[in-house]
Amino acid sequence: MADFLSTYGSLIVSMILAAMLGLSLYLPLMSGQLSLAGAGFYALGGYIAAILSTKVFTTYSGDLYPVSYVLIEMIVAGIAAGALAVIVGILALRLRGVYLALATIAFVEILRVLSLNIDITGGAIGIFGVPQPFGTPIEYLWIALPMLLLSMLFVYRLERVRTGRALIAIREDELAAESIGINPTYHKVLAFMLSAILAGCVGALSAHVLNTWNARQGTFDAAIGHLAFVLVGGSRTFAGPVVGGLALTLLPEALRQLAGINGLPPWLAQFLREGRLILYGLLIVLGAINFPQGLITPAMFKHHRAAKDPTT
Amino acid sequence: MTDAPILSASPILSASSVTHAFGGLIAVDGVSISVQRGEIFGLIGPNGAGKTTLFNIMTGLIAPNRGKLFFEGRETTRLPPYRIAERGIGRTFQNIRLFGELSVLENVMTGRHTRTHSNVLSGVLGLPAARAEERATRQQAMQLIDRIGLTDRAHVRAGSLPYGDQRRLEIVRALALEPRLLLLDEPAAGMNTREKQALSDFIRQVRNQYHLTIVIIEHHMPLVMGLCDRIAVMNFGQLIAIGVPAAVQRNPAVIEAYLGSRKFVDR
Amino acid sequence: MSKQRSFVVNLMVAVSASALILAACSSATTPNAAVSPTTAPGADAKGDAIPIGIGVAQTSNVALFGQDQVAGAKIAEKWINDNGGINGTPIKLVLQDTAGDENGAINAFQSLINQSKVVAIVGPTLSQQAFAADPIADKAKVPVVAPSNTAKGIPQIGPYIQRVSAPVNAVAPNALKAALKANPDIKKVAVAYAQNDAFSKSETVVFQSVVTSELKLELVTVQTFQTTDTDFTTQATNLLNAKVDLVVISGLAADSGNLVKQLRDLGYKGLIVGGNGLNTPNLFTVCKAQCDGIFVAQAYSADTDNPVNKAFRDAYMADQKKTPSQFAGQTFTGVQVIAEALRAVDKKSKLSGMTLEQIRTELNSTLKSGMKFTTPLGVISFDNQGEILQTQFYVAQVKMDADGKAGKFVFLNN
Amino acid sequence: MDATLLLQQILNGLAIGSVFALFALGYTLVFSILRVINFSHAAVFTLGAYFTYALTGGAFGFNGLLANAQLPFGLPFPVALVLGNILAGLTAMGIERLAFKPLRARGADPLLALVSSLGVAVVIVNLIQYLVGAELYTFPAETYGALPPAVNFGTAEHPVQVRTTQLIMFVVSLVVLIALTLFINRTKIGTALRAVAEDETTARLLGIDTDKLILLTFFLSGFLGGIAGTLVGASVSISGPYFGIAFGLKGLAVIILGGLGSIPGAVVGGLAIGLAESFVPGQYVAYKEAVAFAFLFIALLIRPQGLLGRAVIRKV
Repeated sequence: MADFLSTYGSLIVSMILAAMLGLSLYLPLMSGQLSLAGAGFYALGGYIAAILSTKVFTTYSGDLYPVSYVLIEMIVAGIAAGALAVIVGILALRLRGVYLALATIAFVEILRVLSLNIDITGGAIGIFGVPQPFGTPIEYLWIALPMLLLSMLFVYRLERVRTGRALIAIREDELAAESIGINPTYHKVLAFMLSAILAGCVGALSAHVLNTWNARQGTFDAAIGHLAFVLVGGSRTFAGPVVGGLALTLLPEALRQLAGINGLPPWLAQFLREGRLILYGLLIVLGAINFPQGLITPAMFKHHRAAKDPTT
Repeated sequence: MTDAPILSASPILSASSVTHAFGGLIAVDGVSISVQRGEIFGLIGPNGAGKTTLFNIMTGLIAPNRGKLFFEGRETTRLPPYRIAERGIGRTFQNIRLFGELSVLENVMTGRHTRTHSNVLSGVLGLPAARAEERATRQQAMQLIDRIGLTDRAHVRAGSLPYGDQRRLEIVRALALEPRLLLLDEPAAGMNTREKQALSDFIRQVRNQYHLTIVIIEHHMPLVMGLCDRIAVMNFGQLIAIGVPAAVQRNPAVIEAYLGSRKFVDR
Repeated sequence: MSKQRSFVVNLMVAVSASALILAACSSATTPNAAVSPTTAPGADAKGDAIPIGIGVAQTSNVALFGQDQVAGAKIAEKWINDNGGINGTPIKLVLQDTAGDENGAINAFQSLINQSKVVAIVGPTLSQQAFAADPIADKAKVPVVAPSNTAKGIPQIGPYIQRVSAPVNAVAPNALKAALKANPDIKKVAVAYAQNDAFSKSETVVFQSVVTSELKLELVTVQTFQTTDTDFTTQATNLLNAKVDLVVISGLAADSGNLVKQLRDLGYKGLIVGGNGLNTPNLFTVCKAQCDGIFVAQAYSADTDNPVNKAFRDAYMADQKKTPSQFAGQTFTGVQVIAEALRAVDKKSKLSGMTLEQIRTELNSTLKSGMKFTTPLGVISFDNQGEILQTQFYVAQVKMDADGKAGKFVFLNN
Repeated sequence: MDATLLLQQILNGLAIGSVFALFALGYTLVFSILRVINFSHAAVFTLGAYFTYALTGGAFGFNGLLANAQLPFGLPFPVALVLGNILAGLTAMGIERLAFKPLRARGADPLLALVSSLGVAVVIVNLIQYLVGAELYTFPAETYGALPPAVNFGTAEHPVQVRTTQLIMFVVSLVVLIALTLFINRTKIGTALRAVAEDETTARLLGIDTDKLILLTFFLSGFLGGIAGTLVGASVSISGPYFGIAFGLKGLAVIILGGLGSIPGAVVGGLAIGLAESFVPGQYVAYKEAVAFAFLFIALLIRPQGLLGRAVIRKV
């Protein structure tokens, strides 16, 4: 078991981070807004944590970086990302559908080029030597797991209260929502901001998990990856993005491990090693085609909900 | 057979010379209407006469090119739809617009958005005030659902309801925001005679119970004639007649409009 | 699709996913089932091969380098085993693809360290990846020899990190001096670099400071580009308009080659100095005849005169039909120094009697002991921080055949 | 000096802009018919270049499964360009069958096509790498015969140098664009294509075989994308399996800027971004990558439907 955890500690943590990034993209999607800006806020959060931990919070006792500092960084990152999101959101959320998606991609690209050009972000090399609050990667679960559970609980609760219903109403029919008094801009910006806060916090933690941070973290590719988490996992319930994030992060690594199984014919082992991304792509295609609703659909929970609900 | 309308001196809704054009097509052309508090006001006319556009202008979905709108004496001309809803105008749509993935109950609870205030944090954290509000909202919504006999289907996806139930649900969702003015866009479309009668009774009931003013677009003449206190007739974007049902029915311009367009189908 | 079916299908996916995970776990234990974490791999009665990890980018957009690194490593494996292995015990490479990102590097390193139980790792390909993955190896006390991480700060990541890739400030200036020697009239200089590449960014800083501070030349313009760029007309036009006598390019082979090609197409006649990223025959396929005359500072020369390099070069030429690149040479060196340090450790006390931890620690301290290695890079050693102490650097000038089909680096005496 | 620089920048911008336009047209054609963005388009761009390279008799490198492979014949470049990109077009048809049609048949969320086509892109890129490695490939110098490397449009004192490959890029793009416009506006199939783009249901009722038209659209899209890839590959070099990715992103900016689904919009957008990039002043060239997107972001805020897109009327 110890062996397992030391081998897969980083992977498990990155799976959980991915699940949260999926959730972050799911939040605006609750109100029907496909925003890919999350990758930009993720990058921003990472830079904030990397800069704070290497340049500001440099005095602490002991070998390990205090966990409390990490939490402070996450709060700062969340606030900064949330504030930026309000500005970007007010500008961009007038756009709909693909236009919004592309405008947010433009935002991500602009941030990336900016981070390559300004000094504080370290250009292409980025910021390295981000201090470690834990002795082994798996211990990041102390922060990541509660964070995932809390954000899941948050979204679960959100879907069942006034604000969440308003978001879903906007997704289902924006005009009808407006005509019963729901302010769509306010709610879209709110969801966008919540999404940015989560992405910013995840970025802050990721900078520690990765030991380093650079401009390659928040890119178009990353944004599309997050989208795949949601669409493969399912976009109609918060469990979808979580499962999608976990599964799609695990998949290439699981394929890597398959290559290591003893007794495989050499050509197959070689294919699994070097061509595993071919399989990965193929599985994404097949997943999309066979599960147009995503792996997890609300219908899967409805049985339980109907049976348990006393008001029925 | 109609209840006596509770008329007051000042109109609850008034439109003055409202005009709107889509591209070159003038959909609403200088329409001025006043709706009195408490009345059931019919809006009829051939397809494409501009009735729904007028509704959309009244509820802020479309901004008029010219003209002004007043609700309860305050101007609403350029307000966004949600502000107008907050002021107390509820509406339904010609082609039903429910939140299909939400349950019947959730649809009606969402209708109470402007009457509730808990914010995202108090809601998610389940603070006592938010919980109490949520409970009250649920109760009020269930009462409304009771009225249309959907109690046992409260947890069904709204999109999966039969057509007639969806129409009724949409009315109830609009009622949930406690409007003082309710705009119904062809609420009886697709219903059979018996259902239409029941709907007619239901509309009258809610008007009396909640002291509502109702404006209704409807093609089914017996329903309109029986239900409405006053009727306005539109054709090619213009108001061609207004008055009590009997007078409107005899108006030659109205007869001409319906015969001319050959769209006067008694559905 | 009925709800029931979708549920069944979902269930099937869940099951097969867990099967994958299980497979992953089982493979995690099977290969080394007999080896407990505290027993050395060489301790088995049958004298199992000693595993050395190669964690480089075999996929992704840096695979071009990774593939070359794998080629270099494989030649080293064969060469060492043909020469008696580690005093009789063969070595065995374990390859793990890091892909081009940080997470990939971390996962590959974890797998090599914990699962394959390698004694040391050669990798990763990019400096950015090194900043992510090296701390993990360092914490696990597994020696890393970086074959191509030239950014500032790599050996300082920790005591278990060393590199055979000389940092840029050691290599870069030589080429500028060679260019100045070729044309002493150079006054105006322009610099162009790949902005999104960590190495190029470090290198250009060195180039620029040498140009202005050391050589006292006028730096007229600094142009940037991306390694993914293909169209360089803007930069080329800007460079031409600056009317410079020398253009200094820091980038990777593809983009730099394209820049050179477009610059020459548009009529640039001055000299060109290329950074270390241009030090690969891959450059020739891009700018062909127009590569001719580029000065490139090199940490590796295929002409280095020692038997190790000769063996390496011959094997590489037989395999790939071209002269070896610096990437292959440095990766060969990485594997070679690990093997030779292991031999030294084994001579002091038998590897088979040591735990894996002891081997790793001993290996690391032997590497850092100042021990000298005769490698394709010349005679090298490491300082106590893990930085390479390389005695020979080279400046080569590209010499292309008239038809532009083949070319070579001609080494200049400096 | 200033006038020549201006002319120089305009020519540079037009050359690369015309390729952007060509590439973006492929995106926009598919979008106009299916209302989805085909993420595998950039991979087809790459594939077209590889196909053409192979058909000209180019040899592959030492890595990958097909190490040292080379066709026993070498076609002249113009022939290879057409044939290679017919192959690219056929591949795009295959992609439609594999990744788009099954989703349509199930009435799935159009967004899902983003994911399935993304999966296809991952497969293609990695397949290329697995088969022929990550090496760079360059078309032989004699591709364009004995033409000089550059043409001077200015005077001897004030040269305005344009690379021959840029001119060829521009001319070929122009020819293909004109041919496509004629095809769409003057032929029966073109009319049907526009009808489907306008309103698929009505077109189906009118007896148009939309399924066949969708296939044709994918073919055209792949053909155009492949030509764009080949032209860039011939002008510079095929820089490995990820060759098209940067173009993929920029192509998205182009079609959004021009207006989704608008053919003239793709051309205008392509030229606009090409010109905008070439006018980035020397000291700010570091920000060149962001120009297209800053441009896009601002343009969207001012005109949310793109330059030549039709305003989306909210249906009430």
